[in-house]
Amino acid sequence: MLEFVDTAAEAVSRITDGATVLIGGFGNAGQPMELIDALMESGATGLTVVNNNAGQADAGLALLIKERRVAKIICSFPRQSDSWHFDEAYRAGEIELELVPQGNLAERMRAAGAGIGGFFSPTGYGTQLAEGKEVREIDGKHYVLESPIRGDFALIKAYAADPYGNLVYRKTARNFGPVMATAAAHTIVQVDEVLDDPLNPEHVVTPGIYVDTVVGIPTESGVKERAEREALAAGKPKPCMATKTAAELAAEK
Amino acid sequence: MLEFVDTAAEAVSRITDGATVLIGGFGNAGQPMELIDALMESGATGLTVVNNNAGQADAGLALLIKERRVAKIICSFPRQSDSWHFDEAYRAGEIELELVPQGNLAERMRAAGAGIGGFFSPTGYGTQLAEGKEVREIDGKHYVLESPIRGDFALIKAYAADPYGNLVYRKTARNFGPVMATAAAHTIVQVDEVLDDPLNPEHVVTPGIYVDTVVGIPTESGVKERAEREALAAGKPKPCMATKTAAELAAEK
Amino acid sequence: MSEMTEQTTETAGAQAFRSTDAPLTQDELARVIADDIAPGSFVNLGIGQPTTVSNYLSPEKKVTLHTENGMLGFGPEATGDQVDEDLINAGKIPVTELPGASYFHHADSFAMMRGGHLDVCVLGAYQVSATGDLANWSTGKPGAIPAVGGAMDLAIGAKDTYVMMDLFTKKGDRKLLAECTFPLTGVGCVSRIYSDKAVLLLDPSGVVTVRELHGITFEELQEKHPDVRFEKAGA
Amino acid sequence: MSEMTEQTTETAGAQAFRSTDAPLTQDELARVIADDIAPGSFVNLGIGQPTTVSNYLSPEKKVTLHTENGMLGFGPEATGDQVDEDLINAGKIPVTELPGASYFHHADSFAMMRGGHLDVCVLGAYQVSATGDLANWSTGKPGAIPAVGGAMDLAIGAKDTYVMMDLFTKKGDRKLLAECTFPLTGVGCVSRIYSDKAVLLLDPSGVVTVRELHGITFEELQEKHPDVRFEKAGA
Repeated sequence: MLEFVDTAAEAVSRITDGATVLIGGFGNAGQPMELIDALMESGATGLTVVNNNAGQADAGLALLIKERRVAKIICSFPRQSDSWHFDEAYRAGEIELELVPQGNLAERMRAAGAGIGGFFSPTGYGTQLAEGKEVREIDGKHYVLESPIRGDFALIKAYAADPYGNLVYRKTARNFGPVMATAAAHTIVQVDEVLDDPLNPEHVVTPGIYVDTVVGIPTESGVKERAEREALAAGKPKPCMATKTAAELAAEK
Repeated sequence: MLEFVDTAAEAVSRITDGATVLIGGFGNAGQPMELIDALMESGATGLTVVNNNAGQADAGLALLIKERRVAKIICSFPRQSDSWHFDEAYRAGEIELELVPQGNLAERMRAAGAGIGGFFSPTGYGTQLAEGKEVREIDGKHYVLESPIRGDFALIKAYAADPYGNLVYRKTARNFGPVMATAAAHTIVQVDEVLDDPLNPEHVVTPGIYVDTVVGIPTESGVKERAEREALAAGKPKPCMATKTAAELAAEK
Repeated sequence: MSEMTEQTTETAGAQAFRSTDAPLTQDELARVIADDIAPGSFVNLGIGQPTTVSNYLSPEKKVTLHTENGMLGFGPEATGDQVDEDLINAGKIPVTELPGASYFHHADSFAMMRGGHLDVCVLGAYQVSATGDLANWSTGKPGAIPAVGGAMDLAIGAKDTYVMMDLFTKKGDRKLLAECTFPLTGVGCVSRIYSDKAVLLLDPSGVVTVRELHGITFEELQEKHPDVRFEKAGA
Repeated sequence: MSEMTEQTTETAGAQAFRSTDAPLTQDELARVIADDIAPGSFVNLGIGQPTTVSNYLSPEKKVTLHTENGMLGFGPEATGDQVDEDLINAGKIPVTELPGASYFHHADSFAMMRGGHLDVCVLGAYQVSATGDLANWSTGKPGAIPAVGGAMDLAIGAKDTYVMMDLFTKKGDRKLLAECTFPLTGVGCVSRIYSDKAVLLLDPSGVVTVRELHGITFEELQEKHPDVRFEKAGA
């Protein structure tokens, strides 16, 4: 049953030890930072986390890893210049890593959400990451059999939710959110705006059927969105529009 | 290279004998009727057609079948009260039929567009339609291996195209269009509106990368869309909105 | 959504056995099914008789209807100015839009179904087996033109698949069998049969739990289905 | 889109052998690649050096850039008020939006790539084999933390995968080999190497067609790569 809650703490309160948690975001875009912080506060441990990365600097997922609350991480790119907490846990053998090419990561969650038992992906064929996996040649091309990744929970950030739980996202912050929402048994969403009116049915990106818990938490995304709407209302271009192409800018230099 | 053409005849002129043509639509919604008529006029024959149905009454796909221009049809529901041309061709052994459950049909085209070599679907397991196909038990559930369906061409109807070939659809006329656009080597689209300005990037359903040929052809969809916009501009609800639920209507009777 | 729904369904399923003297009318049957659908559920109602269930889903229950041609949240059949060729249900009948609706393409729509996101799907049937096999797409008649549509996807997609049918054909033939004789739509997919004469809970074991009987006694039911083992609910 | 692109690519590929005395600068190399990209192409430029190719894609060419984190049609790096945390490229750098852009989710974005819809992908490399194997995600150093990101998806996704690199490491080691010694990113996926010293067309046969040489002679190239068979383009 769809629920709207008031705090991030309430939103993550069902997450228990040992749960598999899909966490959205690519870089800061679409990262449900306040939900991750609440998960940290909740004390849940022994988690399996699915995220594109393995935490950065001293915040969010990195802190969960620092505190050894993540038993296993499934991700595409754990090693970053500021992934020191993961690096340390990994080198100490205190976190299990399943490294998955980014597109397979997305498609494996999509398969879970779509009821697909497995699929043949060309990505990773002939590489270390396909070792031990079933391979098959189909119409002269080589594929690796990949399995679904399901979550007990998904923590995602969308831009807005309507009263029916329908979601829209903002720019490249959309990234993993819509896929993770379909792949988890219980999807928890933080949004900048909780709307009073239904979204335009043509514009809904994640239908409410995939959404269980919604919490409104204003972030920088809302600030940028309002600036964009103001600009448009004033007949000006959106602030994020390029004024010139890279080639034009390079030519000027 | 994206091209905008003036007539349906031009739009379908590349389609040659023996081509596999994905044709959108579910019922009349999203059916690219004018493109199908142009394909009829073009004389192309020996076609493999992928469509949810196998033509209705004496129009569109039914006429292509009547004229024996379709060598094979891949569809989920050929038998309808007014599918007499298909019925006759089928009984005469003059058309090959590959019957595919509707969801597998959509997913097989999605696989083609997404570079997936094959996938395990639970749909159809243990039925006649899975006979001869590889089956597998995964985590206690039974699946059938399904293969991608690719098109040489897709003929679809969208509602509007912007100058970059980005498409939006209208209500349930969206159906197979977005999937077929990804699954064909060359996608031909008829739209009610060819826009001068770019679509809102958040609202694009089919990005222009999937679109090759666009032709503007006004249909009833445009009439309905304009009526809807007028209603909204006048502060009225969209004409298609329900005023009551089925239960409320039933209670009144 | 799963927890709440499953719990409520359990409760409904655990109702003790009851019986009445007369078979249910189609409307009464639709109401029984509607009453068993938990508030907030997402439901797909098959073409034909199952559609009538929507007449008994009170707005307060906030049940959302899915149509596999790409929509959640459709309303009753469209009339007059509401009719829009671009807004139809899976039966190709013009319908209306309710607040909170959303549109999506066919692959997303069937992914929603196949992925088990719908709580309930109500379908008609030619035959159902005691272990929940469903036959509703073909009578296997030689020479008939086959057509399956979304039947096989619907059968296996929802968390619960209910069959709505008469318990016997007009000729008096059984539709609940130890094994289906018509070509299957899905294996072990039906969890309940809602029929004019009986509400039956199915299980992979093949033991059929009888929740309700209407115009038929337990003994008559058993006698008509000698190869099926029945048990009264709550017994 | 395929016909036009492939044809133009063919033409570019069929250029007769040419050579100059000095190696190409990075900017010159970026320009060579940009010139080979057909008008109207959809292109993914890998993180780092490949990004500089965009500096030479003239607006008239209408090349659309794809970033795998879910966008087509992004513009140059954002500055000042343009910066928006929600609008970044795969390198996590804030970028801008160009008219005609579209956003989509990660599964759709990688489906676009894996499905072969992008015309060209330009990537960096540690090593490339004569048959087009690519090694660009790991040097296989023991104890290093592995990280692959979208590298393997990018390598096999586009119609053409170009590698942009120096022909030799700073230490003078070869990067074009008969077989890669570093862990592979993809098998037989690279169709061209654009390097400071040579533009090379690869083929499953393992025979490397030399289109351009800059600051190295054909004989020197052959001598440095005794286990690779080279042929001059158009010869």
